[in-house]
Amino acid sequence: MHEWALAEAVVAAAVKAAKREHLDTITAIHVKLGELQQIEHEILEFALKEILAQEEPLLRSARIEFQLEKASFKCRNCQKEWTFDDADLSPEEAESIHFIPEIAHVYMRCIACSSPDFEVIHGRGIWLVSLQGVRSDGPKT
Amino acid sequence: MHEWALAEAVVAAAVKAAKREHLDTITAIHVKLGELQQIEHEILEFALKEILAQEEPLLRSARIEFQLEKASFKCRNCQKEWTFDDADLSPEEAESIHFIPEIAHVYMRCIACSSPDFEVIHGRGIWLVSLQGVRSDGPKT
Amino acid sequence: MDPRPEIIARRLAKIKTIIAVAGGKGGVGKSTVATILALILREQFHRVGLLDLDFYGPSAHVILWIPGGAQPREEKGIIPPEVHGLQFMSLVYYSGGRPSPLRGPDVSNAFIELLAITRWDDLDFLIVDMPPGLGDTTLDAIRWLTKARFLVVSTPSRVSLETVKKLLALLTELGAPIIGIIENMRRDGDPLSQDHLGAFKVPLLGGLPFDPELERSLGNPGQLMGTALAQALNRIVLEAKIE
Amino acid sequence: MDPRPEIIARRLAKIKTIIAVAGGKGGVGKSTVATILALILREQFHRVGLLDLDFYGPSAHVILWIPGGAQPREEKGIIPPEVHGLQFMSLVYYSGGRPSPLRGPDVSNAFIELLAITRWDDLDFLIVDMPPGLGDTTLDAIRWLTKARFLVVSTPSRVSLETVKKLLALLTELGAPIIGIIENMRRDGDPLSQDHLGAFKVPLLGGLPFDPELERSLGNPGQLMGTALAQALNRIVLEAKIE
Ligand SMILES: Nc1ncnc2c1ncn2[C@@H]1O[C@H](COP(=O)(O)OP(=O)(O)O)[C@@H](O)[C@H]1O
Ligand SMILES: Nc1ncnc2c1ncn2[C@@H]1O[C@H](COP(=O)(O)OP(=O)(O)O)[C@@H](O)[C@H]1O
Ligand SMILES: [Mg+2]
Ligand SMILES: [Mg+2]
Ligand SMILES: [Mg+2]
Ligand SMILES: [Mg+2]
Ligand code: NI
Ligand code: NI
Ligand SMILES: [Zn+2]
Ligand SMILES: [Zn+2]
Repeated sequence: MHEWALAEAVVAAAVKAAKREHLDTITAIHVKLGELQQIEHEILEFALKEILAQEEPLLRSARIEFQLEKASFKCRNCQKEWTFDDADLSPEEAESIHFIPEIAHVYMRCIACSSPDFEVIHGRGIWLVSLQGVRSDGPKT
Repeated sequence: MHEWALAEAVVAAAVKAAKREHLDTITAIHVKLGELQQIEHEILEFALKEILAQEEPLLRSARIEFQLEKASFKCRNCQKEWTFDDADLSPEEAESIHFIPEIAHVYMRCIACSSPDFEVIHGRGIWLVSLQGVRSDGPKT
Repeated sequence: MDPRPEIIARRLAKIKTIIAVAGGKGGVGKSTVATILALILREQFHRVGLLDLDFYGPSAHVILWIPGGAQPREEKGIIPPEVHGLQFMSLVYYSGGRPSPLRGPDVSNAFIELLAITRWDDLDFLIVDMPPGLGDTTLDAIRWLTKARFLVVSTPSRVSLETVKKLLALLTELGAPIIGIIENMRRDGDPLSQDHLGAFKVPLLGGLPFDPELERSLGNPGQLMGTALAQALNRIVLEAKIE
Repeated sequence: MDPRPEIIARRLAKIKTIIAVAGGKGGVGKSTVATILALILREQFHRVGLLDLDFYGPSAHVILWIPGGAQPREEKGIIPPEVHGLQFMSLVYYSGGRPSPLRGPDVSNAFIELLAITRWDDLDFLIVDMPPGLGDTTLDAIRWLTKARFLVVSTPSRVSLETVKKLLALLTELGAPIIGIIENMRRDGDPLSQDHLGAFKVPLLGGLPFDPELERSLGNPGQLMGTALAQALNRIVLEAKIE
């Protein structure tokens, strides 16, 4: 249920971006969810679509699209790349990463050389990809 | 004259890359020089072309191309972007940055909000862009 | 666009005062001062939170001691548990005391994530225990904890003062509010920091004695509050009107 | 491709032994031990270099004192000046004592640049003064200073041991060679680290007393070498066969 906090962040960011672009209405937002964080998609979607967007005038009629991004990792030590499927995490470890994705460096290791010095190339966490809306003087993306 | 050390690094990197690609000869290398570091182009070129490349069999007949990359900066605090021309550095400050480009964060500030928390987006220092060569079983880039 | 920073200000909106205990230098007593300061303010019936931002060397949980099983509650975010009367947040809940080898962008990401999802009570004070250095956490604190005022800790040693001066120069240049400087681990005959730090026009709030009893009291807040160190800090809190 | 890392190994090739003085925690005495260790080895007629990698809180130059105008010489790279018999390299030559607010990638870049362009003499020892933390510098040292052996400094305080344990866990896991642990700032009645650190199977090399004379001797290598601290470190060097 901490997904609610992330949903609030998405709404705040969308509103901020809309104001910067002088949008009167947001018609659609596009949110990317990184696999590493294992966000509970239904909870986030419910919080965002059913509750928070309804409470925010700018977002009330917005279409909200989600996209899951697979997580991938690259070792700085040996350049090996791997995916989240290769990671072997206990439920407790995965839960800690769910809250703070950087905790991956505590529990995950490069599958080739066991280094913790890797980069999360894709699929870390939540990201506001884009936003569509209309403003008085015409449509704007 | 510390450019010599960077020239040696370029040779070492080129040789390593060539070996990884099983090249028998390197025919050309392409080196990018970031404006921030104010590398003395003639010294670097002399060290590299006239001395070091001549001493290294793999590189002896290589064409060495240089490209100057303008430096640009982006403030994390206010998002302002600016270029090296906007920077106002004393000769001593510029010389320190010449040795260690990150010293820019000691002497340079965002031209809009005065923050030292900026990113060097382009033109930091030296970079080996590409390398061409031939190997026994044919040409290879 | 990263949505997380946009919610940080709102997460901190109902906190009256944020105090970042910093020093630039390690081992000067930032964690000790931050933790005991939090306990002192709590004793004065304030509602107090304590946030440990030293991800490499978290210490507040060692100084306080955390009962087994204390863990943030998940409820529209995460709600830090109450530990010895303080709402206490630290990465140790998730790292379990194992090493966290994080590069700069990871530190920055963890900082932003933690602030974006942590739901503090309506606090009178949030005390932030800062790591050493002038790196990602310090720059992020200046950037995102816009309400924070810095309480700077030094020892009288020239080695420490040299680094504290750098922190003061940076904070002053950036216009970050500085409550003042506390001189920790003072001993008889120690040189006064005035000569070194006078130029900064920052209040020298006073000294805390080197206290050989401190080590024995670690992990026992009641005992900590009885140390000479806590008593001296209490006087500083009253005189500097930190409360 | 970044050409700089490719030359680092060659820059260090003629150095017989690299000792990285680390601790994870700040203020435990890493810089003090690193600097005095360098002076001790120098007194034994070794050729010794000292490299300060604490970019936020460089201290070795304060402990040693550097004559005005000492500056690296530019000659096919940069050649660190000789200071009190040590070939001494530090970012302070370029930052001039001003704050260096660097984020992680900047720290890593400065580290790599420094190692790529510094031309050391044919040294018997290079002593590396490490910053606190398990961040960019520590990870880069493990990655690029492949010859380095770690000398770990702790104090007997539980707060310090907690963090030192994290560093030991990381180094052990990664197979980085560890010379041993030095317990600094020991006082009578201090708890022994054995209980906390025994599990790591790393030699406990011995203790250094808390030395109230140290502060007065800062900046004066001759006097530093006469302190009880230097004498105790000298014994450890001889017994542990560090030389
Ligand atoms: N006034 C004091 N007297 C005695 N020991 C102290 C005092 N202040 C701090 N210490 C001890 O010094 C060490 C460093 O303190 P700590 O709070 O961890 O510093 P920092 O957070 O700045 O790294 C710890 O072992 C702590 O117990
Ligand atoms: N054995 C000792 N006795 C007394 N003071 C010490 C001792 N070792 C270090 N110090 C002092 O403790 C402080 C921290 O030491 P320093 O070497 O700067 O630690 P670090 O490099 O680990 O941050 C300095 O003021 C130093 O003078
Ligand atoms: Mg596992
Ligand atoms: Mg200038
Ligand atoms: Mg601390
Ligand atoms: Mg140090
Ligand atoms: Ni959750
Ligand atoms: Ni030069
Ligand atoms: Zn690897
Ligand atoms: Zn700016």
